Amino acid sequence: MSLIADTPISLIVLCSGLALVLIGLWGMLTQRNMIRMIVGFSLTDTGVHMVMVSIGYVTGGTAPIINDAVPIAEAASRVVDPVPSALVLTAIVIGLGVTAVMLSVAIRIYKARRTLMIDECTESKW
Amino acid sequence: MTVPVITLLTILLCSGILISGLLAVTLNNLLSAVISAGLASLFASVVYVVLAAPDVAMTEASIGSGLTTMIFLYAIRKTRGED
Amino acid sequence: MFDSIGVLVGNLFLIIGALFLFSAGLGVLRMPDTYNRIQTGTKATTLGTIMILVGIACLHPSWTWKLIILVFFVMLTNPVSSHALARAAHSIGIRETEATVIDKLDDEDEPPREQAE
Amino acid sequence: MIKRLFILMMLAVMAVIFLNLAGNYRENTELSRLGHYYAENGPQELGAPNLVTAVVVTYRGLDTLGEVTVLFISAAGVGLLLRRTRRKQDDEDLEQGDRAEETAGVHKPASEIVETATELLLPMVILFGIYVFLNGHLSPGGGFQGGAIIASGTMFLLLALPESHISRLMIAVIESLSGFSYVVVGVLGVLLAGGFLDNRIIDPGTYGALFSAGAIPLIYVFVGLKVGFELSAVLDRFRKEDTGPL
Repeated sequence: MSLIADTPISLIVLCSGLALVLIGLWGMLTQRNMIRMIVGFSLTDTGVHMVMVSIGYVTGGTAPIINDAVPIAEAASRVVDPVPSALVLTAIVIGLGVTAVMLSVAIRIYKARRTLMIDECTESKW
Repeated sequence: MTVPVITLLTILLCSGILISGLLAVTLNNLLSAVISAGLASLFASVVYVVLAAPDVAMTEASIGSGLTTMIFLYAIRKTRGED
Repeated sequence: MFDSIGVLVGNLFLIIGALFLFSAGLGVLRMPDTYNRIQTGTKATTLGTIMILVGIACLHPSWTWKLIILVFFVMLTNPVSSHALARAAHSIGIRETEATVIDKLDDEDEPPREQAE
Repeated sequence: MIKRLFILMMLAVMAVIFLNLAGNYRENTELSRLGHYYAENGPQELGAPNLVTAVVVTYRGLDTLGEVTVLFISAAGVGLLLRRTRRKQDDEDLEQGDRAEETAGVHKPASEIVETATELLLPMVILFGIYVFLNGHLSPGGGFQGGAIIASGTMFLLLALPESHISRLMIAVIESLSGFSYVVVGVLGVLLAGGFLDNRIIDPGTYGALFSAGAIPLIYVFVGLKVGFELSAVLDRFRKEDTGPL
């Protein structure tokens, strides 16, 4: 019980983020359906974002917004790190763009080959 | 020794993320798998609020679980839901 | 004095709202078919969410206006989304339980049958 | 089978590495030096209470410009990939398939309740998106979130009223104009203030007011419009069965 109580919350999020990365990789590598592989990619994406956000957490920190609740003088000692937040913010939007491009490639292949199974698209192998 | 509420909440949310992630790679129905992936994203956005990153939480909630699921659904419709 | 009453009332509302949400979860597990599940998951959660928002308004009086807007949105979106869900479920042909007495949407879809009768 | 074994072994190796990483992890008790600098000097230098906004728009503004460019390229790529197939034979096959699908599937129009709710809610969703990117320097939110909310509004429109038409010309014009203005503001920063994308080209105003923090709200309006319309264009491309030529 005391083990759970002493575990910092960012460690829990870090571990489950890493586990989600593994789950997503497993999905990407074992599935043969292209859309399922892209689902695995999007899970890996979410896992990486969780890891990055958890690294930026500071014990007992508040959101990095300096207003009445957090005066300017105390800012540096009370807020969490804004840099990982800013990086993840852009990474999520990029992730959507990448997913959209991958899905449209999958649709394109389906239109040409009438299948989504990657095993049947053999001519693109070397 | 009492466990803080915030730790319990984090454990609950993280197990939700892991369970829906596992479902997303194991479910047979493609539609259910995509919805599960969106669910994992939604849980993750609540975790970001717990970790004091509200900006990221807003982005994840609207993009990760809304728009991504939506384009997956459109792609499934275009490929006639082939499994 | 007023503070403590506000805290008491707010917590009471929170507990009532949580009970409603719990009953919604129980109903989703126990109801026999899709349509009954949709209606449990909508009615009880709408009331439960509103109760919880009212409770928060009692605990933090300065947030009242934002919470009123939230209540408005919950009341507007929750029934509409459940309506759309139920219609979609009906149109892909999910059947009701045996105990169902009347299906107005089905009658609406097939006017010729009514005329024939 | 052997393939699966290899995958399992690879994942096991990764899991060991990850376990090592997680075992040595200690939660931060204070900010890193970079974060400390931003938290200490950000509010005075830029006048923006939201530090994430300050980092995204000004301190790391060049990254954001590149990110918006990547998003633009991906939207263009989606448009290129999902355009009409040129080969006649394929096309006819596809169209016949579509038509069969449409007649076979039950395609009911949206009910009156959904239509009315769309008319009521859609303006509010758009308004909320605009609110989010105008208040990006004061409260959580900003251009990307506001743009995503506007795109969610578009998604709502496409779901509730599938027959509605979105003008591609309007999307192209607004997107190009906002991208252009973003770069112009950045170049003005070089001419009038300290460097590219410096926000002090406009008077910072009072700390914490709506119109403060120099050019940050201006940049976020452009970013929000650009992201919102780009994502709407991506959704629109994905919706259409057979999109016309570019």
